[in-house]
Amino acid sequence: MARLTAGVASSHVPLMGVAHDQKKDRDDYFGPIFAGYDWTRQWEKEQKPDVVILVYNDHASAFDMKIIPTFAIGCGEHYKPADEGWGPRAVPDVIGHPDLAWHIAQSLVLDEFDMTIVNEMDVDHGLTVPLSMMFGDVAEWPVKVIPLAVNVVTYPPPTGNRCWALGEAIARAVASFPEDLNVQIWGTGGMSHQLQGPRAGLINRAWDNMFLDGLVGDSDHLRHIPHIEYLRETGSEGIEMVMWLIMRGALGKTTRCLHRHYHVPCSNTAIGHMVLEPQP
Amino acid sequence: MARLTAGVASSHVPLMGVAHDQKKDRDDYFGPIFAGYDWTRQWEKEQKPDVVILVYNDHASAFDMKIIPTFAIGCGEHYKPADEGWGPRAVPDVIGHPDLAWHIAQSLVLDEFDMTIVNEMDVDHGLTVPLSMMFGDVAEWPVKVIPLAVNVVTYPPPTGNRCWALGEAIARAVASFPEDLNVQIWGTGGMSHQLQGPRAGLINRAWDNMFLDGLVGDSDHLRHIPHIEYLRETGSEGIEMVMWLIMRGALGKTTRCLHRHYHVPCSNTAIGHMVLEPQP
Amino acid sequence: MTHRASQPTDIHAYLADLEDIPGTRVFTAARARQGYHLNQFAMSLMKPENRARFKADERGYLDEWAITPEAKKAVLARDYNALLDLGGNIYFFSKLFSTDGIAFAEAVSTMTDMPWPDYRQMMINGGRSPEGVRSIREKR
Amino acid sequence: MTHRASQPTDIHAYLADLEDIPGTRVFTAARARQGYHLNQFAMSLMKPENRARFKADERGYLDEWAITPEAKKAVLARDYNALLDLGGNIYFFSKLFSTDGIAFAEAVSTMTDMPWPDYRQMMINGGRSPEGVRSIREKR
Ligand SMILES: [Fe+3]
Ligand SMILES: [Fe+3]
Repeated sequence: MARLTAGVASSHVPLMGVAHDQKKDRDDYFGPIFAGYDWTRQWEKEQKPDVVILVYNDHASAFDMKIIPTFAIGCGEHYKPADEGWGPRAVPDVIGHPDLAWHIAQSLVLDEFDMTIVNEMDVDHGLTVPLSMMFGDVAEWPVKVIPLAVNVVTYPPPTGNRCWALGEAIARAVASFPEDLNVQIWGTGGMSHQLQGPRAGLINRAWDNMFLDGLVGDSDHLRHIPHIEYLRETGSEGIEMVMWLIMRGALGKTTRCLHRHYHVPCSNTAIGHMVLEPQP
Repeated sequence: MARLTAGVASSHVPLMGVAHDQKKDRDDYFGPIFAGYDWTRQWEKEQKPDVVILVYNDHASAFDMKIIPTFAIGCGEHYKPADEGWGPRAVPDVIGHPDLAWHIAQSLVLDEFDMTIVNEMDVDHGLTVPLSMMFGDVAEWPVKVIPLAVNVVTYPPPTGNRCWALGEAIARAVASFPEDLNVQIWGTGGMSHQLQGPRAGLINRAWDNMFLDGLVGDSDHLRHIPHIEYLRETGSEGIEMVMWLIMRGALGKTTRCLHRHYHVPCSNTAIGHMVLEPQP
Repeated sequence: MTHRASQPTDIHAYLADLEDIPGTRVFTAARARQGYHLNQFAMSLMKPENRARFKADERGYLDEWAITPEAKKAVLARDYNALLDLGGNIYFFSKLFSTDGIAFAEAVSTMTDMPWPDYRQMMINGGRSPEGVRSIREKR
Repeated sequence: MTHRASQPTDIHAYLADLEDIPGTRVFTAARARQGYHLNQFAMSLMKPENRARFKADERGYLDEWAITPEAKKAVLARDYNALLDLGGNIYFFSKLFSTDGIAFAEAVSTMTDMPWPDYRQMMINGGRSPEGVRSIREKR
């Protein structure tokens, strides 16, 4: 049976991708950001996951105003990096895992989640930056990826509770897949940041760390945080953190923290990164 | 406040649209089919609904294999009839009600339904045939329409229970819209039919009438019928009847039947049509 | 607060049941994947210019699509049962019925063991009974 | 069996709260509708050929879109606060930052009362504090 072995949380700031692609990742500005991922790169080499369920949001790249899915699961064979205005990132194409993706999609619909199935799309920095952070400069990504795109652009995004519940349902679906696969789930985006208006540049170190604390152990209080609290406390784009709750929900009742990293700033954003293990 | 005043169920066989458009609707074959809608056409003239929430399925017209939303709500200004292979039907464009549609869409997401919002799409016979059946030959549709497209093509479709619950949530959303509007909800598709394979042509008069009976009164047993029962008893395309449960769920605990019509056949299909009123 | 569905959600049992219906290919993920490009070809016939090109040179038009020789043969022969076996879906292929200018029910009848006039008469007589074609394993 | 959400779902109260944050325009349905074509214009810059055409003749390119004269003026002036007021969304307009070859943070700084070097230094110093900019009505 497929096994959900770990959860990874990470910011996905486009500038981290730029720093990586331009090999500035060890300079004075980016060094402290990337150093926090060294542990994880080594750990991923040892873990050798077969598949990553990569929860991210599309930043007006694959989906425009014409169609806005709340939860879209990628069931395709492969995905190209999107051209977000400066040409696509020169990173490998993302290879899907349609067998597992379709299994999860079918299971989630039976479990009364109203999924949108996507077979063809480009993937933007929200998905490719975490891959670079976790695997570095590689000729091919060492995992298959199931993109799970969440609407956090047009309001309302899904509630924290709904995200957590989706994670729980994903865990049930993975556990019923007959092939023996090592599966990780990643939640990306955040932490505090605001990219718009006179309030831009907002960072809330205390709140972010409260959120990181809340991901560890057996409490599920984070699922009840209303959207307005993310907006007030962590800036208009801090809402991306609801996507971390899908990852957390998938890990079951109790988690253990293997690695934690927090740094301010990268561009406009507080970087947060955490590696979690489900505890039986 | 907006008021959900009635529910209408109807088959949406393309051939009914053809008969209507070619003015064959009173010949020997189609006469008995269309006669069952005369009562409703008169009733709609008296009711003068402002908006219809029209639950239907897209038959591989607006959505192809690239993207398959489970529940898609149309929030656009207008929709054109789709070209399904013989040119678009010569019926009026469908005019949306973006204010109410966005209100419902936002409310449903808060209510933890994972909606896909669609702003631009063509609408196929699943949506335009019921309009012709209820309003006849008109220069403009006398109502605004909110299309609600349900995936019943690629398996699994949403469960009957999920459809019913969506209807309940739609009713709550309509009731919280501040403008005074007379709103109807229509559930379309069905009844028994199979359009494929050696078993094509299956009709189940007894089961269809059991289903019609079940829509009336205060029982909610229909929501628990599993997909496999629709498939075995009513043919592979009978699954469209889950869409009627969205309409039924929206009408609340108890319904009263105002009109009922059943006829076999139209093309490959058993025609069912019912008008329901919520009972306080 | 944990969300649970209203019915058992064992997808394996669910999918096994779908294969238990005589003379029926339910459009599951497996079929959707197998028939992906075949169905996209059929859907392309929603554009009048594509219908014209297809009619002018069916074989040439089919060669533009990533579909197997077997599937192309089945399209050219309008062998709809073969197309279902190759992952074709009837709503996609209704665009081909329409391109051919054939009635939906007549196209459907070609998948049964009845000529069109007999099929049409069966429908007028009340359609095919579900008796005996509900389940392969339960023989009912 | 009736499904109910985990939190109150009064959309009116929910939307009112979203307007209570100082210096922030949350991308609600109202803004998404107002800025529809403006955002679609910005998104069109994902194609290199569109970027080239826009750069060659900004005004002419803008005239191809169903957007107001006011919105066109705001685009030409790169007045991002004005664009937010007209329903623009920052993820859509990031395609314009990129077309201009300007860093995301620098473009963002133009919406604040700080010049870019000061904004950059504020971020290095730990960013803007949420103190006093959480709520208009609660003054906290
Ligand atoms: Fe992001
Ligand atoms: Fe239909």
